[in-house]
Amino acid sequence: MTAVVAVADVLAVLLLAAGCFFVVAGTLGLLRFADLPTRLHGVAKADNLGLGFITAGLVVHALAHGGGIAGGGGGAGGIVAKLVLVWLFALLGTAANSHLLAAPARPEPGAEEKPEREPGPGPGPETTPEPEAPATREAP
Amino acid sequence: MEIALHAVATVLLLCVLAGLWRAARGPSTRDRVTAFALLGTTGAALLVVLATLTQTAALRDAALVLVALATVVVVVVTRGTAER
Amino acid sequence: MSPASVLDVVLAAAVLAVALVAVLLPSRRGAVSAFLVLGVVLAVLWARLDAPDIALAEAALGSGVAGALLMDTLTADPARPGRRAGRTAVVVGLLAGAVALAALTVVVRAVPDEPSLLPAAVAEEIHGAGADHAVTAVLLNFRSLDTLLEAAVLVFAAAGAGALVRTPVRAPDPVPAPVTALARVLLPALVLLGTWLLLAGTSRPGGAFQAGAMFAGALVVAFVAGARFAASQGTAARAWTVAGVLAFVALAAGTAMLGQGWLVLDPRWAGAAVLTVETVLAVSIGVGLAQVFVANSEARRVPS
Amino acid sequence: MTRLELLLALGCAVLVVGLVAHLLARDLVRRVVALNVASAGVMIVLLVLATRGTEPDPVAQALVLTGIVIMAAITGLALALVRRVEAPEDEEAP
Repeated sequence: MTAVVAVADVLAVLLLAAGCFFVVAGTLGLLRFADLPTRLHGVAKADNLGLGFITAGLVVHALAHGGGIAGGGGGAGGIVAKLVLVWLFALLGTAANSHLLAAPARPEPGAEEKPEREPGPGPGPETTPEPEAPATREAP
Repeated sequence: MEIALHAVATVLLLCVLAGLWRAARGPSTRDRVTAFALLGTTGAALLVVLATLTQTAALRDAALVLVALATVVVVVVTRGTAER
Repeated sequence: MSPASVLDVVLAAAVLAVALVAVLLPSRRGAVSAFLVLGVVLAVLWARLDAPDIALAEAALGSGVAGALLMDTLTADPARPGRRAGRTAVVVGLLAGAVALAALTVVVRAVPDEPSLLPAAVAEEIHGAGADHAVTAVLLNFRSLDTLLEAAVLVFAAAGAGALVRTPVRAPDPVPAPVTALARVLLPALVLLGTWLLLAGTSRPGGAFQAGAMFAGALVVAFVAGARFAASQGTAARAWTVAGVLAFVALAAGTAMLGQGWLVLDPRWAGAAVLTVETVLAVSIGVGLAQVFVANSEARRVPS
Repeated sequence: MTRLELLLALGCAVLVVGLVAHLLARDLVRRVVALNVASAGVMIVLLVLATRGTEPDPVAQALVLTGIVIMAAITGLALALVRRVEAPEDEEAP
């Protein structure tokens, strides 16, 4: 029994680490990409994948421990259901958000900042490939 | 395990702080809202991690609420400016 | 008290940094965006402070409803470029802030370190209070007068915002197809989530306020998607806005007539009374906040 | 430095930051934001004080909960006022 829990713990930590990696990648994409569509692309894909991995890690943890750090098994069903629900909501929301945000915009009334003014001293192409990897792996 | 969850929470918090940079910097409102959409997802991840860490089931509800209402905010912001 | 952990220190630094950015950014858009980030960070802080109720409310109201309200302001015409504060004002303001911070620190440090006696008192009285969850019991039984007045403030805000609308409701903006599709999913989901929070509130974190925020979110989505019922500022909406206060007053009058005193609930039917008032209050808060949003949104379309 | 002291100091700092910014800002929306920041500071202080015992203090938490709802409603009212102030002058005005 303890061996199973230990294996589950290792698996959960691995999944959480993968989740962290993808969330960090998404955040880097948000910070470093050159314009709005590419940023959206990084955020929508990498970040949701990250949330999915973190959710999966917590699901494994809940199945092994039953909710808490120290608790025994049992009572994990509700936790798993809600974690999955969080992820599904995030997927739904991101799909709609990305579409709405990426739709060609009329010039905003009185945008006080010019959209042409791009931040980021570094050139785009060097940073582009990194969050590209999660993006391509996301589609199963 | 507890240490791992703490570490994950700290990393996610740093990601939220990084998102602040984009939200503050812009340049367009859409960029800011993109940052907020990211923070909704990251914040939800943070809350579910904390829910497991502190064994508080209600924080998973909070994550659900955050994700759902972040979507509402985006819908509100983009209305009237998006072409069909 | 335990020493501060790494997560706590990072969290404290994050809250302070986001708060500073939110007030220091010169542009309106930046300030509002940073404030939304503050809502997310605060929800995490409340979670760390053993206050899941507040984390729920912050996620729902702080970054949800208030975020939608503030963000919606940005779609209005920009402000006329105002004058900046003069140098003297800034210096005086910073000095005053330093003095205030010093005074506050002295005052807060003088607060005794012992825990207050209130949690024990609540734990003693909670049987028969009508709700097993302590915060809900406080809100709807022990300190229900506060909640009554809070509902009254909401009515005041909704009426005030509604009174500022100058134009009748015009034909809505064209709604993009994805918004309609999203609303079809999001609306029932939000209502379901709100109902769950409402029912859960008697035994665990959740309750009328969080549920009300969910209902408000649902109404805002319906409004943005062009639903006629959500855009109404008619009699029904106003009636629902004041319903929370009315339910409370009716309960108070009832208990007074039964001879127990204002808002003193009998343990035999306290549970039913609390749940009834909570339900009305949740719908009332939802409609009231949505009314505030609709009023703001209509003000946006004042023709120039 | 204990967690209590750290977070109490944080609450005081956020409150003062919000108040000073509220007084100094000229832009009306930024003023509303600053007021919200100040209220967050008050909430931090209250909730940190609520964690002194083994059980969190439900009375303080209920107070903060009420405060959050009121802040949201009043923010909406304030923003409606801002829009009214900044709206183009209406014709029927004398």
